[in-house]
Amino acid sequence: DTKTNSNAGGTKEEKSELEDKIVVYSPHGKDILSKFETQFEEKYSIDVEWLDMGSQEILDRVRSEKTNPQADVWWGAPSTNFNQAKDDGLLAAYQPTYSDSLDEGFHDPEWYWTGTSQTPEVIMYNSKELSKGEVPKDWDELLDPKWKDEIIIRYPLASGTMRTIFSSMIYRTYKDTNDPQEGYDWLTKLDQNTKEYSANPEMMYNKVAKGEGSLSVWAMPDVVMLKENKNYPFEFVIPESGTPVLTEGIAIVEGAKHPKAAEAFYEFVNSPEAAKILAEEFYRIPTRSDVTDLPEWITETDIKTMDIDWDVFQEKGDEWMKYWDENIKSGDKEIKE
Amino acid sequence: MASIKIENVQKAFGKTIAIDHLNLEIKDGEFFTFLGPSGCGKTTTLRMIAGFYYPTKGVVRFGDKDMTRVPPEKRNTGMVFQNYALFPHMTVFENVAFGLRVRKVSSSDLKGKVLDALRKVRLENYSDRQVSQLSGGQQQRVALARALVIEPEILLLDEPLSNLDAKLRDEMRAEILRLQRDYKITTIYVTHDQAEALSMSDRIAVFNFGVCHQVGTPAEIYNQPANDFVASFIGEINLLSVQVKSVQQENIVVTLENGEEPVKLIVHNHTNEGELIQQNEKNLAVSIRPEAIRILDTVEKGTNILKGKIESVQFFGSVVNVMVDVHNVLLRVDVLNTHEFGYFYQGKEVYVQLPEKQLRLIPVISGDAP
Amino acid sequence: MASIKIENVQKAFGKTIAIDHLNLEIKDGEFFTFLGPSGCGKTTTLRMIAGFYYPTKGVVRFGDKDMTRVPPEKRNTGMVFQNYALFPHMTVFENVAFGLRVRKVSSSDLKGKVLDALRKVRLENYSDRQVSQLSGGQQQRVALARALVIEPEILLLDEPLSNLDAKLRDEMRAEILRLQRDYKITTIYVTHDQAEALSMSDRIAVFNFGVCHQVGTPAEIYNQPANDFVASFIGEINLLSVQVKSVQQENIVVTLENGEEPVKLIVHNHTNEGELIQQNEKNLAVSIRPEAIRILDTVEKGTNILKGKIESVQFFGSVVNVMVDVHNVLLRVDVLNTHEFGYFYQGKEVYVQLPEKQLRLIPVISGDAP
Amino acid sequence: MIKNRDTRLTIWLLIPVVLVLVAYVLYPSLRTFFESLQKDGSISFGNYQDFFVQESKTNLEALWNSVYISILSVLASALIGIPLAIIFNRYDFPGRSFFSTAAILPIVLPSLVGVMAFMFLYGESGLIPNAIKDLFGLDKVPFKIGGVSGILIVHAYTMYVYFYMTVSAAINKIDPSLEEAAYNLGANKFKVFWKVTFPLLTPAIVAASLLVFMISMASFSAPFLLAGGYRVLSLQIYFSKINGDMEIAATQSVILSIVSISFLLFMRWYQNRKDYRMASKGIGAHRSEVKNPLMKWVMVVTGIIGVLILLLPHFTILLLSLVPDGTWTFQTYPTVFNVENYRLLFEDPNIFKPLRNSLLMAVIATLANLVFGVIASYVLVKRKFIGKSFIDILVMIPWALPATVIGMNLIFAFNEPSVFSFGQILVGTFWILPLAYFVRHIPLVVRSTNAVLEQLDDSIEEAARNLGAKWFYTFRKVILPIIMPGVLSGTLLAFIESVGEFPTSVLLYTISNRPISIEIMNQLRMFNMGQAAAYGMIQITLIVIVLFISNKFFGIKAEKAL
Ligand SMILES: Nc1ncnc2c1ncn2[C@@H]1O[C@H](COP(=O)(O)OP(=O)(O)OP(=O)(O)O)[C@@H](O)[C@H]1O
Ligand SMILES: Nc1ncnc2c1ncn2[C@@H]1O[C@H](COP(=O)(O)OP(=O)(O)OP(=O)(O)O)[C@@H](O)[C@H]1O
Ligand SMILES: [Mg+2]
Ligand SMILES: [Mg+2]
Repeated sequence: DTKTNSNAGGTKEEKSELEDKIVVYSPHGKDILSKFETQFEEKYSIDVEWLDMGSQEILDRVRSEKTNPQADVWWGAPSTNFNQAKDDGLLAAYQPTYSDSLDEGFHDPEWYWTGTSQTPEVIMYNSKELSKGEVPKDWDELLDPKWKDEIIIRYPLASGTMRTIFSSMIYRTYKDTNDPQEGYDWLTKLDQNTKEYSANPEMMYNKVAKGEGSLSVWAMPDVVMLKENKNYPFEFVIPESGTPVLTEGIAIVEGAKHPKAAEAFYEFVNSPEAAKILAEEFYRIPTRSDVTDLPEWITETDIKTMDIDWDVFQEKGDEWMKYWDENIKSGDKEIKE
Repeated sequence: MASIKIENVQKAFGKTIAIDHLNLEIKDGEFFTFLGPSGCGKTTTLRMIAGFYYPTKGVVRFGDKDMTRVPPEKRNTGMVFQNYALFPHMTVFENVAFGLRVRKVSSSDLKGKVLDALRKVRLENYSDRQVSQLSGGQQQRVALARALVIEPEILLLDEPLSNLDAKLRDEMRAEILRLQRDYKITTIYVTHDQAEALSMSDRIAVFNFGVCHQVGTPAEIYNQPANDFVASFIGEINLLSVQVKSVQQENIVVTLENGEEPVKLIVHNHTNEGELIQQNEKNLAVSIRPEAIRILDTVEKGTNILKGKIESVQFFGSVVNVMVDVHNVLLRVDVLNTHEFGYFYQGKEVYVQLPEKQLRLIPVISGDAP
Repeated sequence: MASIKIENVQKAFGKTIAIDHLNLEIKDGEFFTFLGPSGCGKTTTLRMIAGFYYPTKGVVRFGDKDMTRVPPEKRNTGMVFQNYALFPHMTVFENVAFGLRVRKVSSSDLKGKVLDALRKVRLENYSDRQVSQLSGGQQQRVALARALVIEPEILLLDEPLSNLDAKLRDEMRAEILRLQRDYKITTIYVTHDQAEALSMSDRIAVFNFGVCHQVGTPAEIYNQPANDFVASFIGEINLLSVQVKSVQQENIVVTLENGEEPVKLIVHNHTNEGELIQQNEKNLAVSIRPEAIRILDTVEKGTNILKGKIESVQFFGSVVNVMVDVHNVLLRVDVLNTHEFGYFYQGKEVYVQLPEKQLRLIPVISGDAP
Repeated sequence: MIKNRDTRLTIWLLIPVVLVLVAYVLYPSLRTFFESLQKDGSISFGNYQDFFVQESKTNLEALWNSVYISILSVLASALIGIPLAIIFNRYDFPGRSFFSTAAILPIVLPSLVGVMAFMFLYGESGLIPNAIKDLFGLDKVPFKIGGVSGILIVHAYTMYVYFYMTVSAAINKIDPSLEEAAYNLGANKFKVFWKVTFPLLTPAIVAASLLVFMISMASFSAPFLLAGGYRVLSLQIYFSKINGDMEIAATQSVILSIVSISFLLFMRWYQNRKDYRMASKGIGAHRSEVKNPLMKWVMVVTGIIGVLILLLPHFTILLLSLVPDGTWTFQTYPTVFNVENYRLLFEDPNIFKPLRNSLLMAVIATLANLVFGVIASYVLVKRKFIGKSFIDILVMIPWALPATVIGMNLIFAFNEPSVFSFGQILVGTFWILPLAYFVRHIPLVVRSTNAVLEQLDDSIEEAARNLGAKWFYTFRKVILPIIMPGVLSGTLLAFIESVGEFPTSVLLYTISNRPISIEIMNQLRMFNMGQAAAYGMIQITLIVIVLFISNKFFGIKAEKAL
């Protein structure tokens, strides 16, 4: 059913040049990966091997394997991660056939990566504990003392999502003042309302679901997925003032052992059909402008994108997070509980 | 100090009966020895006195007090274990002080007492040593000091010398005796070494298979053994199966059962021989110690002189052991090493005399009678 | 079978010299014993013969072959270790078969030989047992069988009986002797028990501090000790410091140094006494064995009869040990237990006779001279 | 000549031992150390300076937290392990042998799932607190674990086993006459315990403390999942590495290693200060029969309750594995039970691959451990050579190094070709994980082998040689068979730990060797709690089967390994 895709290079002649195996590193998890593995293998009879782990871990791993790359494709990570990898010379440039259908912000200027989906960050809440009317409508409302000990946050240092949210909060004022202090103050107040920093997302979900806390901030597709697929009592609010929208992308690893097959996979997973499957089954909002018939939750939702210079994020992000970690996060948080 | 009374005591472990109907009285200040082969119940009895085992039946008294179920820490006995059981993590001083500390003796008194005890066992210069740095003999003396310093009423010693070599044993034996006499303490000594038992004890109890066979002074035990087990366990002995022919006022006439033509022996009628015969004891033997037999070069006048031939000669230092074949019975004869070397030799024809006073008629209780 | 020659051997561990200038010759088929106190170098010498140590200097020969540096597995000696060193994971049979398997003996031969060896040590019914299921004495016999089955030229036994109790020891001693005579194998036996050494050996070497003091037959060692160390290590002895007054053909006259007016003693002039005096040995003593002294009730005619008083009496079973104070010198006298009980008692006045032939003049080498 | 021959043999045996230790223990550690000296392209101690003078003191805080948690873990584990060991080895009561075996069950609990099980059991929304709350109609849950208390409880639960095992062994070796002597001198039960029994257990307690301290210093899963933002050094290393700050990670590793090694040396010194060797011959312990029936029932009940508590996490995992995903989200108690998770797992054609990988790698690593352990231990115990204590310390180092550091070391050493990897790059290949498992378990196997070899009388070997056997024959036919049971119990423990190994796996696994623990972690990451638990159950079953078979058919007891 994907035969209509003429760009993917699925013709017989090309196929003969492809390597017989491809290695994918991806944080997308078993469900997505197995699905695309089967489909891709059906189409090309190329053996797909994948390793799923956190995006930050992928960066680390690709870095340690620099002298002896194991992966061909890196699928899924915020663009900031890709930019870092690009700077470290870990990626190979590739301009896909669908390059025309990508907006400016959805690809690297030199085509070291391209975006596959966009991830808006949202305020998420437990719909059993809170009604739609009560919940904060914007970031600043989270600081209201009435939410004290109601907020559970995923420990941000190891999480791309949380880093993005926290960095955006600083960036909102930083872009005018060139001073992160105001943002730090904001985060300090958030810290005062925060009940706990969870070591990993599952823990955070579990705690919010069971009502240990009722609010969190997280990525929209995940919230939808939990609600729809896993029966979690979750709902979300898109902050009125605007929210950072992460671009998740794909890239080919520099020195990949199976470059041709990698390109085939690269094309394959961002074909309109694939994008549609991802949107419908896995709640990912496509980057391509030429995907039609998207589900309602995408078309109905009005997202106000925060205007962000991702280069500043990349440049300052580590420093800000380090500052937060060392100076803002109250040390007794975990002991207190 | 105290006397100990063991009344009708039985001790069973599951189905094995380790001690059966034991009655003993140990007098105040006495040096009393339990003697017997391995597994005969010596340790069990000692541990009942110390309180580590409770008798299955019967009563243990110290003086008149019933102690049967008093826990060990309340008995005020001092025990020296076979392996000394010194506390390896303490110094010599601390080991000896342990019992005093438990008794909350004030620290000034304590020091004096401990050093005094160490002086008594001649270890005053070793008080700061770790016990592992002591030789076996020194360790044993620490164990003794530790037991004595609490001034126990009763001192219990479980084969304290069995790990030592011969020289050290001799020394320690003297040491223990000296200390016991000094402290005048009621002492029970467990051993399976008969020489040790004979040389040290006031009285001895001889055990076998949980039964006490004889209680008496060393000389009584040695010279008037109650039966063939006691006789052969205590030193070497010649046991001759005999049949009683006639009983007279002074003497008893018996014949040797040796398959040949019967040989007549005259046995002095000690007090208990008559009783034995009256009790119609079937299994009787005549016993004589190897050192009591005289070897003669020529036939002399006298009773019980028999002709024989030397089978083998073994040299043991002070004693020479001569085996003499007399009418197909092998007699062991011990003579002092006062003759010239080569005086006795294999094949030499000699006469042996079995003095009638040294011959004793005793009951045979063991299955493999001689 | 082979003779063993140890020529000028020295063995040092770091700075301690365990064996110094040792010369020994052990004859073919001989039962030779190393005797000496703990730490004197017996084991070290034995291990040099077995090949576990190499001499620092000197040569070890079997027959005429220099074996000094031949590895243990090529020496064809059979060793019985003090702790038996049986292989715990093998049955009795496999233990004994081990040496034969190493030698690649065909399995039919092997079975015969092993069973034969087990029969010799009377364990034919135990061949399938695990060694842990055997008693100490049985284990020792397995160790013996294991050493004998390879038909070694030399059998080495390192205190094989020191772990056993007295009764078992006696049995095992007889067993070892019997087997040694059967196999007619050159045997070296290490012990610190003098009674064992005297009763078993053809010849004995007495060691102290890495030096061999005397080599000789048991009787020679006992009756003609080379010096006071040998004399007092082998059995009990009375050593009296004396000064030589005059030397005659037959006799030597000495005086006892006891602080009082000098007491004259007459000593028979054995062969080596004269030499000693000629060599101008300063430290001399007169030795006499306790059993050689006679106790008399009244003064008799004869030489060396002295008046004394009984200090103490100790009963050892066959022997009674009487300590007699003679002119302030304490003499130990052993008499056989043939008198009635109570014949000797503390404080009794007696006469002692020191037979002149039994008195020996010997050099004193130890620091603490008597 | 024979002297030379023996020396030569020693050298031949020593060469492989030294090579392995240098290549896979010393060299990687030095590489890490070298890495830590690099700052801004030049070599200096700058990173260490940063570590200590850093304004915010986060590193110092992490260091302090690690030490603090480790010390508390030692105390908590000791408080559970020592009394249990004493009860089960000193008193005879019905069911004693069952309880004493059950007491080692925590070692079969996979670390990751184990921690999750604890959360589900004792967390704020956990089963136990809520059950109590509902039972007594409370407003709030009466207690909950999390953060430091959570880490501590998990540590105490998983690590008391080390105290239990070492103290059990030691208590059985105490000569009962020592205690009797104390009673005889008038001491009561309390005095006897504190003045005699307890001091004599010192070596065992020291050894266990050492082990627990080092394991908690290195502990990864518990703080990773439980601690939120609580900083411990082993996590800092992981985060530094994830952040790409390799030099910082190396510096932190070196400092963590230094703390652990200092503790090791301190404990060794402490233990050697006094003499605890008992002079006596081996008289077996006799358990006092509990005479007082009340006492007996108290013991039995304590035993049963204890074992139930010990087994609760296992049951929780079983429970979780039976609850389909998405049916236990906001509900206090699960309501739906079926085997859906297992069905999902077994539908995946690749399900057995991680299992196979884990088993295969554990077998490879453990075999290597066995061979290396026996040779190294033989050389260390039975041969004399110069530099023995150095080798001894090298052998112990993998214990002093946290698993994360071992992973780091291996990465630094083998992500470029080196002579020790035969010119290959090992990182990213199958072999790196078996190598890591091997390195981690060197001390375990060598130590347990040392214990048996030390008991093996030299004269056994001499007897064999005296009977004409050459060294190799002797080794094969006599020494090896005798020590094998002891060696195998250590090896079995190493095998079990390898099967569930997580901290080094997470740093080093690749596609070709992904082990069970990583699979479980990935299931967790995709919030498939149920399938993760099902996987956990499979792992537990696997380990229990291995334990059972080795015990039943070969008589090897893992609990005797220490
Ligand atoms: N705790 C116990 N449980 C079962 N049986 C025991 C126990 N203690 C001793 N026995 C048995 O009781 C009998 C007597 O043992 P005991 O220890 O008193 O012997 P012993 O005379 O001291 O021997 P030894 O000279 O070998 O020390 C033996 O048969 C022994 O096996
Ligand atoms: N391997 C060794 N290293 C250092 N010194 C040793 C060694 N073996 C023995 N010695 C020393 O050599 C001396 C002789 O020891 P050896 O073992 O030969 O004594 P022994 O006569 O067999 O004593 P024992 O009767 O106690 O067995 C002792 O002082 C001992 O300490
Ligand atoms: Mg006993
Ligand atoms: Mg020796």
